[in-house]
Amino acid sequence: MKISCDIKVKHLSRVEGHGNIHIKIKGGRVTEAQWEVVETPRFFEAMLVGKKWDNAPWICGRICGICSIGHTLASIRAVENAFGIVPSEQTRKLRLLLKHMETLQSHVLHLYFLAAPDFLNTGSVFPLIKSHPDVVARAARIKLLANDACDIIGGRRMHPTTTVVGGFTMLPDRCKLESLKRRLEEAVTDLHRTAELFRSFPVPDFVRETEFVSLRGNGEYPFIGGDLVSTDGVRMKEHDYKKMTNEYTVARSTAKWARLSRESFAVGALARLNNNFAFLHPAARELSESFGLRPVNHNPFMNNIAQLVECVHVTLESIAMINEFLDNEWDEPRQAVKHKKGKGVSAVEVPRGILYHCYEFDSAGKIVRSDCVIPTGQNHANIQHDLTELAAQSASMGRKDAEIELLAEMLVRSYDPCISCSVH
Amino acid sequence: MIFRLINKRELRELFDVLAENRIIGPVQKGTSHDGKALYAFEPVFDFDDLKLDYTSTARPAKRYFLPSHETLCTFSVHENGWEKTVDFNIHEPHVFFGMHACDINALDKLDKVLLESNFPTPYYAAKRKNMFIIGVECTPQPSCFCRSMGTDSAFHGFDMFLTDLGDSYFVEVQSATAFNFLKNIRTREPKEKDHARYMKVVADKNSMFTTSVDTTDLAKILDMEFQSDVWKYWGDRCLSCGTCASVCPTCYCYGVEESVDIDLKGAKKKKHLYSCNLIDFAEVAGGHNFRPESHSRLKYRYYHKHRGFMEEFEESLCVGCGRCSEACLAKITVPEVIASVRSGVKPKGKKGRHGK
Amino acid sequence: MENKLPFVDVLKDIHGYQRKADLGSFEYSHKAEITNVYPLTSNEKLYQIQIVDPDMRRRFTFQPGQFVMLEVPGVGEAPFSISSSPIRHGDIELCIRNVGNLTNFLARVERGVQVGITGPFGTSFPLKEMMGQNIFLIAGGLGIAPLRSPILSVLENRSRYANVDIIYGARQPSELLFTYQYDMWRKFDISLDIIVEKPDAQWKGPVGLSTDILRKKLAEPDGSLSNNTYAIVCGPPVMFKFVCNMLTEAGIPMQKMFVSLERRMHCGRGKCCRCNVGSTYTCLKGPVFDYWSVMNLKEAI
Amino acid sequence: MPVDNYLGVPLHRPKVAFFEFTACEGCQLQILNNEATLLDFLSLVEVVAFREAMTERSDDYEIAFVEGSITRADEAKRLKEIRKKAKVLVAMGSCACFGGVNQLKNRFNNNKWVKEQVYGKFPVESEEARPLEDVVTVDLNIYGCPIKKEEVEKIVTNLVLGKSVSHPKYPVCMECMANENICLYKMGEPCLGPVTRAGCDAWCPGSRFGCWGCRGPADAANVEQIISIMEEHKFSADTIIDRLECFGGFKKFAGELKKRTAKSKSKKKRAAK
Ligand SMILES: Cc1cc2nc3c(=O)[nH]c(=O)nc-3n(C[C@H](O)[C@H](O)[C@H](O)COP(=O)(O)OP(=O)(O)OC[C@H]3O[C@@H](n4cnc5c(N)ncnc54)[C@H](O)[C@@H]3O)c2cc1C
Ligand code: SF4
Ligand code: SF4
Ligand code: SF4
Repeated sequence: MKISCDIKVKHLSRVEGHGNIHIKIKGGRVTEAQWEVVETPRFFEAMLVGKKWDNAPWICGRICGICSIGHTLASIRAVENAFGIVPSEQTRKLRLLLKHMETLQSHVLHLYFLAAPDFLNTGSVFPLIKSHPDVVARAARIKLLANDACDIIGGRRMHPTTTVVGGFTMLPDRCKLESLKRRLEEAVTDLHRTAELFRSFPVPDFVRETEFVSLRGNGEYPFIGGDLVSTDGVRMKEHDYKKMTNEYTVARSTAKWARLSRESFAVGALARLNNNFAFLHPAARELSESFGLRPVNHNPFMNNIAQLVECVHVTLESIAMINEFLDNEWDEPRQAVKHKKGKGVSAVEVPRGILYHCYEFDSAGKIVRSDCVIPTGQNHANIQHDLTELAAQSASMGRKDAEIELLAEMLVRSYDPCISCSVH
Repeated sequence: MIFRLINKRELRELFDVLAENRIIGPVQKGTSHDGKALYAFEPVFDFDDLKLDYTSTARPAKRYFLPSHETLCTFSVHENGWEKTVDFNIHEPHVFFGMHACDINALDKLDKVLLESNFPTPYYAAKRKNMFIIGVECTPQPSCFCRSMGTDSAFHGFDMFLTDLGDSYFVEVQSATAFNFLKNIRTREPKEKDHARYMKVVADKNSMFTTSVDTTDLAKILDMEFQSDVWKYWGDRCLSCGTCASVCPTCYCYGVEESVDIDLKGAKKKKHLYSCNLIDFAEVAGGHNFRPESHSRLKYRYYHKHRGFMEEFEESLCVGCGRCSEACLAKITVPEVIASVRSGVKPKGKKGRHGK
Repeated sequence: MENKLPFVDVLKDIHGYQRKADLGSFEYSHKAEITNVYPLTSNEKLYQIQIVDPDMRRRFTFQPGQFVMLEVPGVGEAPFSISSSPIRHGDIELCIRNVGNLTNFLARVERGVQVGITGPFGTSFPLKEMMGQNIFLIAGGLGIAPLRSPILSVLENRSRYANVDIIYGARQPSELLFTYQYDMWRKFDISLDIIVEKPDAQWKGPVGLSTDILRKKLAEPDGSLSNNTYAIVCGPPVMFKFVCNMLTEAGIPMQKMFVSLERRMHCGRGKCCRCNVGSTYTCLKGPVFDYWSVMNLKEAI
Repeated sequence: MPVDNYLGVPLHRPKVAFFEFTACEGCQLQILNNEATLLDFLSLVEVVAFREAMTERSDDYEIAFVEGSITRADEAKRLKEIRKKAKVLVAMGSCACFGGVNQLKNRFNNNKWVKEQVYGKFPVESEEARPLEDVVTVDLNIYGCPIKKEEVEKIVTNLVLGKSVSHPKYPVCMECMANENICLYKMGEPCLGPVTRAGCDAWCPGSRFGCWGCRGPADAANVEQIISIMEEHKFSADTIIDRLECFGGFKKFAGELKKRTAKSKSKKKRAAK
C-alpha cells in the first residue's frame, strides 16, 4: 500500500518554545519532512556586550526557565575561567549538588508531564490527575523535592540567587540539608516505581546511526567541566568547543545548527550515557541494563530511559554528597574576585545536553564578546535527520496519518527540546 | 529592690539553669563590610554563643512579642457559614537573656498602649506575660541618645538586670522568679565597695554618650513647626521604605489582610506590621490619600512619637536606641531631624532629592 | 523540671461579649446573619444584620454615630456606621456603598449569609445634651448613612427636641438614599430640604449645593441660629468645611457642631494607627468630633 | 466536587489560557512548579490552553496569561487577537510587564548591529523588545522575574472569588526587614530593594543577593535618592546603571543616569585637555 499524507504541527505542544513539524508523503514517497524552529530570538550574546562580568550569570540564567541553574553555573564558570579563579572544593561540590537537583527536577518534569501523556493516550498531564492520581502525586513529590532542594541550595528553584562568581553568597541551612537527605532517600523508592511505569510503555523501535557528543568524565559521571568527546572518537579540550559544534545558520530556523564528524550529532542524557556508562552509579547502571540500554544505543526514543537512569544516578550521588557535607566543617562560601582581561570558556552538562558559555573581557572586566551554544541548538540538525528517516520508514511501512503524526511528535519530544533556549 | 553580686563564671551556671526554657539572646549574626560584628536576638542553645558585651542589635527583639506577620485568626468555611479560631501564637515562656535598658523601656511603652488602654491586645499580652527578662548594662554607641529620652536606665519591666563590674556582675533582682532562680547559683550580698564600683561603672557609661536631643518643649515645638519647610527637605530624602519603623522597638502600627485558602475551604486573617512612611498608610476607599507626600508621612511619624504619645501618656514613644538612624539608608536621624525642626534650619552638606 | 517557667495563659477561654478593658474583647466577633438586603441606588445597599445569638443581640447596645467593624471571613473587615435606631439593639442596619474589595463582595451577597460584627466602636452624637434644643442636620451624599441613626432616634423621641431641620444634598436624584422615608420624616414635623446638583427630567426640587439651601435658611427672618441650636454635619471633607464655616459665622458655637470623620481603619480599637489624624485615633476619640476638636487636629481637613 | 460557592456567593471558574512570546518560559514553568498546591490551583480554573504542558487547545477563554515581550510583527498580531478574545489580559512576568532582560538589546539603539553580532549576515526578523502594554491594553500585571507562585495563586483565588487584586505599593525593604535579613548595604553590596515594588518577599536579599529591581518601581519610589545613596556607598555609575536597566522597570531612570554620567565624563575629559 502506498500512502500519502500531509502533516502540519504548528507550535508543537509539551516542549519548551515554538517549533513546527511538516511531513508530506505522496504515493509512498517522502516529499517533505521538516523540523522548523520559529522561536523569536532574544540576542543574549549581543545584550551582554558592554556589561560588567557580574551581570553575565544573572542575565544568562534567563536564557532558559527550565535549566536556569545550568546556565547560571556555566556562565559563572566561564567568568571564573577567564579570571583564573579556581573554586574551592566545597563550592565545586555544592554546585554539583545544585546541578543534580536541577537535573532531577527537569528530567521528572519531562518524563511525567511531557512524555508520559503520549504513552497514556492523553494530551496532557491534567486528565491523569483523575485517571492516575498516584502517578501524578508521585511525579509531584519528586519534583517538589528537587525544587525544594534548589531553593535550599540556590536560593530559589528558578533563576538562582546564591550562586555567584567566586562561590556562594551563603551556605544552605544544615537542618534543611538533613531533611533534604531524608527526602532523597525516600525518593529512591519513587524512582523505582517510575521505572516500573516506564517499563510498561512500549519504546518505539527506531534506530538511526548517530554521533553522540558529551563531556567525558574523569573518574566520575561528568556534569561540570572536562574534555569533550564523541562516539565517533573525537576528543577535545573545553576551549576548543567551537571545533566541536561548528555552528551554522539554516533558512527554516532561528536557532543555529551544529555538526561534527557527520551531518549531525546528538547531545543529552543518551549521549552522556553512551560516552560515560562506566561512571554511572552501580545501581543506575543496573537499571539501565534492565532496560537493555547499553552503549552505544542509537534509538533516540531511549533518551527518556537515559533520563530515568540519570535520575537514579543523581539522587544516589546527592545523598552521598550531603552526607559528606554534614560530616565536614564548612569554609567561607565565597572568594574575592579580581577581574582581568581575557577569555573564558565553560562546558556544562545541563539536562538536555552539553552547554557552552564563552566570554571575552576587556581590562575593565566588561564583556567584549560572548557566545553561548545551547544543547537543543546542537540537536536541531539531528532531530531533522531523524525526522526524515522516520518519515521514510513510516512511508515504507504504511503507517497511518495519526500514527505518523504522534510518532513524529514523540520523536521530537524525546529530545526534550528547549527551543526558546536554543534561540536565546 | 534586692541586689546581689555574682562571679562572672557563675553566669554560665545561671544559663544552664534557665536552659530548660527557650532562651533568646544577642548573638553575632554576621560581619559588616568594615569588619564590625552584626548582632541579633536569636534563640541561644550554647552559652558561648551569647554575646552579652554586644554593641547593639540592628533589630530589636520585637519579633518575639510583636511579630511582623501574625495570623490573628483562621476560619473554616462551609456552606453559608464559618467558624473562627483564635490563636495567640505562643505556647511556652521565653527567657530574654541580655536586653539593654532601651529595649526594656520600649516594652514598658508598648505596654501602655497595647495592654493598659482600651481594648488591650491579647496577642501581645500572651507573649508579654511569658517573658523572663534579664537586662544587661550597655556601652553607648555613636547613634544612641537614650539619655535624652530618659530611657538610659530601666526601673521596671525586667526580672533581673546585670551590670558588668569586671570580674563579677552586679545584679538588680526585681522578681520573685528571678530571686528563686538565683538560689541555684552562688551569689553574695554586695558590699559598700561593690556599690561604689557599680556607681563608677554607671558614671563612666554616662560620660560616653556622644549624641543628644534637646527635648525641651518638644511637643509644643512640633505643633508650632507643623508647616515648617524643614519637613520638605527630609521628605525629599526619605525613601518611604518603612525601614525605620521595622527596626524601631516601639513602632506598632499595622495592617490587616484577609485571604481565602486556595482550596476555598478556609480563610485567614493576618496582621502585618506596617509603617506610617509607606505611601498607602492613610489611603481610604475611593483612593483618597490623607498623606500623599512623603514629608507629610515622615512628619506624622515624628508627630505620633514625640507629640501624640506625649499627650496620651506623658512620655515620648522613642527610647533613643538609634536603630532607625543606623538603618536609614538616607541618613535621616532623629537627633538631626529634631534639631533642624527646632532651629528651622536645614542641615548643610547633605543632598536631598535632585541634589538640592 | 523545677526550672521550667510556668506558662501564663492570658485568657483561658473567651467569654462572649466583654468589656472594652478585657483581653477577650479583642478578636471577639458576634456571628451575625444578613437577614435582608435592599438595593437603595445602583451603588448603595441597605443591609439588615442580626446578631445570631438572641441574648447577645439584646445585650448589644450602641449610640447613634457609633460604628461597627463588619467582617466577611477571607474577604475583609471594614468600619461602617450604624444606620438604624439604637432601640433595635443587635438588629442593625448598615448602608454600604460598593467602592472596593469588601464592599463589592458584599454587593453580591444575598440574605442568609453569616458575617462577623465587632463593636460598637467610637464616639456618638450627644443626643441627650441636645434635648430641648433645635437640631440642624446637614448631610451630603453617603453622609446621610451615619445621620440616619440620630434622625431615627430623634423621631422616636420627637417631643423632646425643638425644631429639627435636615438639609440633604446629593449629586443627582438617582443617588438619593432612603427616598422611601422622606414622607414619614416630614410627618414627624421635621423640615426636610433636598437638593441635587444635576437634576433629571422628573426632578422638581431645588438644584444646587446644600450650602445654597443653608444660606437661604440662615437668611430667613427667624433663621438666626441662637445658642439653643446643635448642628450635625456629615459629608465629604470639602462640604463640611464650608458648612461648618457658615454655621460658625451664623453663631453656632464650635463645640455644638458635630461631624463624623472617615479614615482608614484596620482594627477599630486604637491599635493599628491607620485612622490617626495628627496623632488622635479616629476610632477612639471619633468618628464623631465636635468642630472645635477638628479645628485643633492637625491635618484633619 | 469542586466548591461552587463561597459564603453563598457563587464562584466563577474562569476558562484560562496561557500564551508566551519572546521569553524563557520560566513564568509558565513557575505555575507547574506549584507541586504542593497544583491540584487545588487547577480546580479553581479551567485551563483551556497551555502549550508548554498540554496538546489540546481552545480559543474559548476569559483570562489570558501572557508571558514574554513582543519582538516581532507576527507576535504583535497574535497578541492583538488574544486581546480580542480575552476578557482579562494578564501580563505575566517582567518581560511582559517591562520588556524584561530582552529589552537590554534596545539600549544599543541599533538593531542591525545587534542582529549581526549574533547571526552575522544571516537574515533574522526582530524588532525592539516591547512590553505588552505598548501593543494592547493590559488589565493586570503580575510582576517578577520569575513570578512568585504564591502571588499567582493569590491573584487567581481572588479573581475566582471576585475579590480585588492589588499589589503592595511599598518597596522590598519592608519584606526584607520583616524577614530579619541583614541589610546588604551593611555588607557592602548594592540593592534596589528600597525602590522596587514588594511582593516577592525579598527573595534575593533573603539569599544575601542585592535586589535588581525585577518587579519595577514601587509607588512613590524615590529613585533619585537611592542613586545618590549608591554613589555615596562608592558604587560605580556602571554598577548602578546595570541594576536599573536590567529588567526594564527602571528604564527611564537608567537612561537619565546614563546621560548624566556621559556628560560628566566628557566634562572631565575636556578639563583634562
Ligand atoms: C467610622 C467609619 C464609618 C463608615 N461608615 C460607612 C458607611 O456607613 N457606609 C459606607 O458605605 N462606608 C462607610 N465607611 C467607609 C468604609 O469603611 C469603606 O468604604 C470601606 O472600608 C471600603 O472597604 P473595601 O474593602 O470595600 O475597599 P478596599 O478595597 O479595601 O479599599 C478601597 C480603599 O480603601 C482603603 N481601605 C482599605 N481598608 C479600609 C478600611 N478598613 N477602612 C477604610 N479604608 C480602607 C484602601 O486603602 C483602598 O484605597 C465608613 C468608614 C469609617 C472610618
Ligand atoms: S524612633 Fe528610632 S531611636 Fe526612637 S525608639 Fe524608634 S528606632 Fe529607636
Ligand atoms: S537588603 Fe535591600 S531590601 Fe533589604 S533592607 Fe537593605 S536595601 Fe532594603
Ligand atoms: S528581590 Fe528584587 S530582583 Fe529579587 S525577586 Fe524581588 S524584586 Fe526581583
